[in-house]
Amino acid sequence: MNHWIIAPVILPALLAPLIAFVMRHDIVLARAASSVGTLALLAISVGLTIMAANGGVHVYYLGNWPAPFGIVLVLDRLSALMVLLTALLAVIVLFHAIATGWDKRGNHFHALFQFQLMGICGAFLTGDAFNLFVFFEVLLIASYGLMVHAGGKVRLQAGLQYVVMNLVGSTLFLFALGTLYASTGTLNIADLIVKVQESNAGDDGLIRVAAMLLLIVFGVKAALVPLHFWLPATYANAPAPVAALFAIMTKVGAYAIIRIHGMAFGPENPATGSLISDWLFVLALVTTAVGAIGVFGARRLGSLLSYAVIGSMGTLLLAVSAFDPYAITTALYYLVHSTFAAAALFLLADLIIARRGNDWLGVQPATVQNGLFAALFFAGAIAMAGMPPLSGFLGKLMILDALRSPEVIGWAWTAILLGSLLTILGFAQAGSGLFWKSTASTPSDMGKAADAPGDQAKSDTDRLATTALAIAPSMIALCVLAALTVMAGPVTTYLEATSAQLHDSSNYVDAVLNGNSREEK
Amino acid sequence: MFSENGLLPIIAILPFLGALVPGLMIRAGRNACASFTAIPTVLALVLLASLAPGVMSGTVYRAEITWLPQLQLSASFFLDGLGLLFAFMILGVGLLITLYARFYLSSKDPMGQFYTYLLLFQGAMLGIVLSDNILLLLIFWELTSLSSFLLIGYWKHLPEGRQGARMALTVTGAGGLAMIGGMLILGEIVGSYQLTDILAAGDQIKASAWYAPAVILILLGAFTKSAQFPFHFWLPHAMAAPTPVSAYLHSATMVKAGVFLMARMWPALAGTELWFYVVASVGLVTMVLGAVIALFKDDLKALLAFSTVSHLGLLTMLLGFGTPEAAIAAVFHIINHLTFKAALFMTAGIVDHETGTRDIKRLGGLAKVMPITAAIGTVAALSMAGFPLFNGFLSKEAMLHEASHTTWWENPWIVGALATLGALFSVAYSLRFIFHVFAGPVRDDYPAKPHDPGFGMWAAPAFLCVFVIAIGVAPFLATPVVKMAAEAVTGEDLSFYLKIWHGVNTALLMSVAAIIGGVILLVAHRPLERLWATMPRPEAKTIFDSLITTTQQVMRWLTGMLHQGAISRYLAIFVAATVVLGLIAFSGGAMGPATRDLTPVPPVAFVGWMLLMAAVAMVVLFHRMRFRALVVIGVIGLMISVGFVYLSAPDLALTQISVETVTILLLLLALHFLPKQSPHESGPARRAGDATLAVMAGVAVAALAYSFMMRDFSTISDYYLANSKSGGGGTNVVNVILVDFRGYDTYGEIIVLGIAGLCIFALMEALLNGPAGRKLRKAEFGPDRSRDRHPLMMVVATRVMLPIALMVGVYIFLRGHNQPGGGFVAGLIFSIALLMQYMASGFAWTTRRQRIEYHSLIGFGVVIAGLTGVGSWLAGRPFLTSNFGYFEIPPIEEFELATAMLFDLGVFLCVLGAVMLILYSLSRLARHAGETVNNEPIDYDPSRSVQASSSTGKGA
Amino acid sequence: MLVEIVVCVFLVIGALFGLVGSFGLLKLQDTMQRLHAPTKATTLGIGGVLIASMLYFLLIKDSFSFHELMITLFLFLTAPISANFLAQTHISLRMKQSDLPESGGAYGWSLFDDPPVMEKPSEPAAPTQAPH
Amino acid sequence: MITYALVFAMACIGLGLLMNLWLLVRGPGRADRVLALDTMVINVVALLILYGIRQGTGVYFEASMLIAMVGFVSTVAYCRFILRGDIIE
Amino acid sequence: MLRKLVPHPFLAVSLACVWLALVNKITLGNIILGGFLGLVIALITAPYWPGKPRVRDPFKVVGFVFLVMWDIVVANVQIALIILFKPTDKLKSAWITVPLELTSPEAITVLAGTITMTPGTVSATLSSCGRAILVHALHTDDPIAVRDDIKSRYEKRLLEIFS
Amino acid sequence: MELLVASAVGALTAGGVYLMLRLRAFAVILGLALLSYAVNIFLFSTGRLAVAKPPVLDGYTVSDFGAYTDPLPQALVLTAIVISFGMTAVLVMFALGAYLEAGDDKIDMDGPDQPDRQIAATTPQGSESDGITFGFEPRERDA
Ligand code: NA
Ligand code: NA
Repeated sequence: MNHWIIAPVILPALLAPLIAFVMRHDIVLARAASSVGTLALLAISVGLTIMAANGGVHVYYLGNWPAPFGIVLVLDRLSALMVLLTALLAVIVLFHAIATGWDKRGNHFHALFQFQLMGICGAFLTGDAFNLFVFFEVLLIASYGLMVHAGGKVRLQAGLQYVVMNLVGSTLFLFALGTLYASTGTLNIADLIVKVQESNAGDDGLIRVAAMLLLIVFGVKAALVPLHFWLPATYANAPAPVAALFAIMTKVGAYAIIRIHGMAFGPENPATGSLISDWLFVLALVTTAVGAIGVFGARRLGSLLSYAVIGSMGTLLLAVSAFDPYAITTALYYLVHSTFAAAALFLLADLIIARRGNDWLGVQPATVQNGLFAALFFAGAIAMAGMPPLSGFLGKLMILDALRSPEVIGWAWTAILLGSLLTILGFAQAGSGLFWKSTASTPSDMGKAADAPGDQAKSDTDRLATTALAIAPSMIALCVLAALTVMAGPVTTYLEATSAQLHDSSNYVDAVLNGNSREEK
Repeated sequence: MFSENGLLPIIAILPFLGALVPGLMIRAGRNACASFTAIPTVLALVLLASLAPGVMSGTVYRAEITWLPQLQLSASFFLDGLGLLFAFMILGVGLLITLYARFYLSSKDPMGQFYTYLLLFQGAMLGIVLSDNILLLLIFWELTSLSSFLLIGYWKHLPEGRQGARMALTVTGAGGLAMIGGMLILGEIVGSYQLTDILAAGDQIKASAWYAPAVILILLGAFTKSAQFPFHFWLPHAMAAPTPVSAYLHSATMVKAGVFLMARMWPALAGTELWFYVVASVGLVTMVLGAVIALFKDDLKALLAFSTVSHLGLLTMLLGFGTPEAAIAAVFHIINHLTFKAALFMTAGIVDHETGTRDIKRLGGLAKVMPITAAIGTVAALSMAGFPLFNGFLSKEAMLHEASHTTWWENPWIVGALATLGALFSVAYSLRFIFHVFAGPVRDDYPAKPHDPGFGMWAAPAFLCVFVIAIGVAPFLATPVVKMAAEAVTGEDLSFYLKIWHGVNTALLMSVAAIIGGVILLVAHRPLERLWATMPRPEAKTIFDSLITTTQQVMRWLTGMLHQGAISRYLAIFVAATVVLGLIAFSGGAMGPATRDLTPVPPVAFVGWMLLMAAVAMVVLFHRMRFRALVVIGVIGLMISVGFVYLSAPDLALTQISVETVTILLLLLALHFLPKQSPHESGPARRAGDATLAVMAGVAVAALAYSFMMRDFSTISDYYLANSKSGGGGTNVVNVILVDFRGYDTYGEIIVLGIAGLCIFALMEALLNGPAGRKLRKAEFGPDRSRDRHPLMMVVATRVMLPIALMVGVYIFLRGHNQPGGGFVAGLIFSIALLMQYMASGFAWTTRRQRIEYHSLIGFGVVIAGLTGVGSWLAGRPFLTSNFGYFEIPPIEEFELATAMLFDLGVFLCVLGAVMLILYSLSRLARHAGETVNNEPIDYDPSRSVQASSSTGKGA
Repeated sequence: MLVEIVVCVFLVIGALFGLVGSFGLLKLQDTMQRLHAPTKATTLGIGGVLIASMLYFLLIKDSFSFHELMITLFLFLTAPISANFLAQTHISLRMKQSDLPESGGAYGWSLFDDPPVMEKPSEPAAPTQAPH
Repeated sequence: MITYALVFAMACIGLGLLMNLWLLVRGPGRADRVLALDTMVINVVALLILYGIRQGTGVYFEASMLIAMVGFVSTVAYCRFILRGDIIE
Repeated sequence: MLRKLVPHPFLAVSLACVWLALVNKITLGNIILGGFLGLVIALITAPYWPGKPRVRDPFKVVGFVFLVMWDIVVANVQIALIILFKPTDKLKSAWITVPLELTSPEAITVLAGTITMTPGTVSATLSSCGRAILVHALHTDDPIAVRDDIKSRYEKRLLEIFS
Repeated sequence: MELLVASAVGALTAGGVYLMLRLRAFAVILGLALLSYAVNIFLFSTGRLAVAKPPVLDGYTVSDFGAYTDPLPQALVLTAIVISFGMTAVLVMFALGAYLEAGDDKIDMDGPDQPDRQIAATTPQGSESDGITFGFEPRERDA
């Protein structure tokens, strides 16, 4: 058995307490440890992705108990991808937090950050439904702490709402798991797939309820309307690096739907039929609309980005709702894209807000480095709104391409295309309010810089140099998007194989339940 | 051959690569910047020129780079006649604009940005005309919208610039999105996104049921881009851009993209009734409307803008006719329009630049002071008017000819008549441009002192005028180019000659009528203007603005209403959605009959149930009396624990009751700061609504629970019973599951607790350092409190209780694997024991006796549990594999040592640390609020005071 | 048989005293009076039941069981403290110092009067050291 | 016979619990409510011991012991809250 | 040294007994384990019990315990009768101040506990200097007699037990 | 018994939901506490009810699975209890923090787009009203 599979969980889990308890008075040490740990996580996840790429389903039997009795970790292409995504995002976010000093504004940032990573990786890797709940809780509670990092009235109020909403979600998760266990007698996802297929028709009602409740639970995380209400206030008030990190949190919900509903409760399942698919489609449609409407109506940068995230989740879930391999492929591509797009924008927004002093979207005087930030924001907005040439456009195009069945095409295309329009307009308005006041007073402006006296230009250059570290993480996120665009073909090929692997659940079931990688006890 | 094909992507990418140049070169000065900006354009032109002979001879160059095969999106380019023509136009005019802009832009304008945007835009346009993949074309299409947004909004300080940019983006962006839909449908019909395939599949497309939606959607894209009625209104507002931008966008590029697309798609889409009636009609209306409005515009650029609208209408109409002759006319007019319109815009720019105004009413007589400019302007304007010997005349004649031969709705003359009307107005505004700007006496009230600009500025329009005249005089020069492009449009071999004189025919008569009418209109301009001013007409910008504003307000209202911040409403929606969706799910599936009998209910159990239900009712009814609610919560916890005992779950009972107690302590600590009562805030209607929802949720959950409790099921649990002792080394199966079978869950769970401790500690620190801390320091206490802080009896009882309680904790810990108990409960018992000590002797006194930090306890706990798991790696086993054995110390009986126990120790430490850290944090808040620090365990110790008073003399 | 009777007697005694204790809570009118009732439940009520349990396991189940003593220990240790606290609570909520008899010394009852200042602290009043 | 005695005893304690509930509902004071809860805890402990006798097992002993212990702690906490506001000072 | 290691020897022994009660069996192994745990826990908890009560005569403790137990039984019956049969309006409750001679906190606590555990009286609070105890009697015609009874029956014995 | 358990779960859920929908953080905390009781019993009941069959093995080998109740849901409930304890603790602290910063314990706030919701760039600011009084309830009067 390959112990590296559990490394993404164990590494942060051991590192976090050390940071919290040994290095809590030494920010430099904590930063170093956290950075090294996160980079190591990235390296490990690259390794795992390579390992998963051969198409095998790798199973890790915790406690050496056979499935479905013990808990298993399952490394397949999807979970490897998600872990890789998390690690990469984490590196970006962490360096932003360090460069901007966010991590110093409260206690225990790095410890909570590592715990957050542990929770997320754990949720992606687990092959057990109840263990998924546990890791949801780990990632949630760490996110609570990160959400109110540095404190403040509004942030606390928003944090409180975030906690309450998620506690209700967690409670519902338990109701759902209970119903599932009561009808199938198992918790292992692979075993669930089998049991649900074999289930006696008399339990259909229970299984359907369980599937629906799970959809709602994951819908809360994935900001599916009408369960999305927590998101705008949370994202708009969370510390920027945290909001950026949260870009992966909504994806946890989407992942769970893909994993559990896609594999166990898809349309081909007699008990649930098209129940989940239909409702997910309807709700995702509304989500797309709500997000776009919110973007267009936003008055604050924070809420603009929040609604953009909601809209992107709607689009993503529209693709998921089809539950066919190509649609899932497109959903995964869009998932990767929207994670980095959201992260880039939240990080940029942080830098912009820090220069402007507020995040109000009215026309205001320009600030230092206006042009640079305008350009970066423009790139991020293009990505987020799904405009060419960045990955957002390709993602949307693929999703449109995937949603062609006659029942959905009209609604889905209208929602996505109109949604894009509103999003573009919202961003255009925001951008022009934020950056287009006047260039005359901006010393770092390129045109002026050329004519300006040398000292002036030099001092501006210095200022630019001092913030280069702070800008780098957002730039990296944008570069990831660019890479995702250029490499769209190979990436999609990988994702195609991923969704094919998901679609043929027999491999998964076989690997988990009959796997021979378990050692004899 | 390969190398020539391979040039295509290079040509397409050159402007984008070039876009990096200006930003770098601007530091070397404005001339260097402009020169280096021109380099990629020149290079692209040269490469293009090297391919031109091949294209002229009928070769179609192709290049394909795989990009996203799953979507059939590839970076594939092809170059045919139409593409070549447009590519030349784009690059050529681009070069001229680069030159012109160098002298036009002032030193305050950030030139680097300008050229970057310009090259981006140029690249996007070039991409459109070179794409062989309609998805790729879409990408470039949307890129033109984006980059034109930047160009139009280039003068950021002008509100009109910002608004104009947004309007252009809105309209063209929306059209672009519609076009995405159309293109995807087209791809679906043909089964390929390759343009060449699509162009070859015209019959298949036109026969498809999806033809109409595809055409409509694609045309929406083309019409918005080419400013066709009713989407024409954005174009004049885009004039807020610097004139080089207008000259570029509105002569050769942006607006021509729509025309290009219609021409490109001509073989695939044109020739049907639908196409004819939509495209030709829209074009016709646009042509006339644009011409009429243009006549009454006083702003030079506005006049030109509406004339552009009109000419685009003309082109659209021609393409709508669907005949090869019309296509030829269209292609020819595309070239001609480019030459005179670009020249005219630049002229207008020069006038503006030199006189400081573009208002025709303030101009006139410039021919004398700016002869070169006037000459250029006049030539171009005459061409626009369609006067013979200028190129505009030729294509206009062709247009009139086609119009006069077109029957619309069984009416043979209406198209011709309207086309003539359009031409007539066209003559009128063109002449107005000449006469009201250049002719007449020199005025003395120009805002600036006008004179001809330097060569750099007039060179470009003059160069274009050469073409205006050359083609006008010798149209055969243009024949090969027009033929090449028109054949590419129609996909047929065409043979024709472009010539000046076709004899006296209908078209000529129409033309003459137009010129005469135009002159009359110009003469009667004053009264007509007054008439125009009194005419009610919808102002497109107002409508658009109010549309956008209203939409935005509605969306703001909608968003605000949905997201008003009231989590109580969010949760109500959440619950309602859950109940409804749950019911829908449940009702759609069968539910088998009960397979189990009801378990009998002894009376005592019933009593317990009554207590529980009564307590729930009380909490709900009295929740505003917070303390009372907490007491009643205690009853609920107690009853649930007893229920667990009765229902064979002793471990649950232990855990429930200890967690319950700690939770209540926590709530009491918090309630100390909070208001002790909640006000009445929700009205009866709301309470009734909430109660209804609550009851629905309750009934749903109860029904769900009841329905599965009455049915048997098979579970994996027998395995745990069978293997608990042999495989896990313990007889308490629940504990073995927790620390072994599902130890990983427990590992996650203690981490949750540890994080909770961290979160709370971090938050407490943040609070103390913020305004809350200052508020706390100013806190006041009520006067009524008991004076007895550390009651003597309590202190003494605790001294006895503490060791016993710790002993109980150890006992519970050690037996957990085999009997109810375990690390978690033991941790809680330790915590409760310590808490008792805190309650009795106070925080400060007790903390001073604390030897281990709570932080470290959590850390140790998590690390020990983790390392125990990792330890199994040493044996080559997976994480958390337990190992156990029975360890016999002779006098002490069988004493089990399982690694699971070490894991449980981690659990124990973590729980203890977390609980204590949480309570510590809360009581630190209280101490911050001015609690005096106690140094004594008892407020007053009678025995010590006796000793003290008796030993005073001894000076102890 | 005799054994069973003994066990039963203890059970019945315990149960009756437990019931009387709870009944007293309802019957008695004043909170201070009510406070007297549960002492019956804790002493003879629980005591009877615990003795019954020990006897039952010892005599009928043949297993010597005395861990019931732990519960007795806890209850005897804690019940007076609880009662004391409840009495203080009641006094502080419902009574004034003047409603109570004099304490007979220089200082009044601890609820209302601050304690005398300790003449000699047992250890120096160092500033509290937070453990963190 | 023991069975009957146990049933009788349980009935008595059950009745006692209902009486405690009544006091809890009626109050009138906070002290009365805490008193009701405290007595309830004692009755529950008695009930659990009776249940242990009835099942002939000691497996429920820890539960009763713990309930007795934490019942005390919460009573004290409730009282201290009323008396001092801050239960740990 | 030894006193530092074994600060409360009596407590350690008691804790060992507690351990035996908890495990519910008396074996050599458990006695050793219990003794060990008793020592450790006594050591750990020593800081929380700074002063040490000195018990002069352990045998008197036993006598006292039996006295109290007997009083509990008798008083329980009396009070049960009062509760069951006496109309509440005929109850004569009284507050009684009992001046204390005991000074050791442990002794005072034992006295107060005894007062409470013997039904009919509840100790309510101490004076803030610890020199008097406030007792509530459920039903008495003669509060002075109750006070004297407490002093002579319990406090006197406790004074003998605790030095 | 099943009816009692189901109705208890239902009542706890209903009570919990009702309290959760109130406007004050404290009521919401109580409501979530009730909900967590409800879900714990619900989860527990998925193993079906059994009286006097605790999952503590009598001997070393198990021959009759029917002699024991289902241990798995119990373990799950234990995990759930612990987790919800941690969550409750955090919730309480958040509620307290929000109360101390905002001056009231209302749980609703303005929508994220309201003008006064602009977040400050660097240091978060809370309203700095007067210090609070930890109001003790007035003395009880006799009913
Ligand atoms: Na346990
Ligand atoms: Na657990």
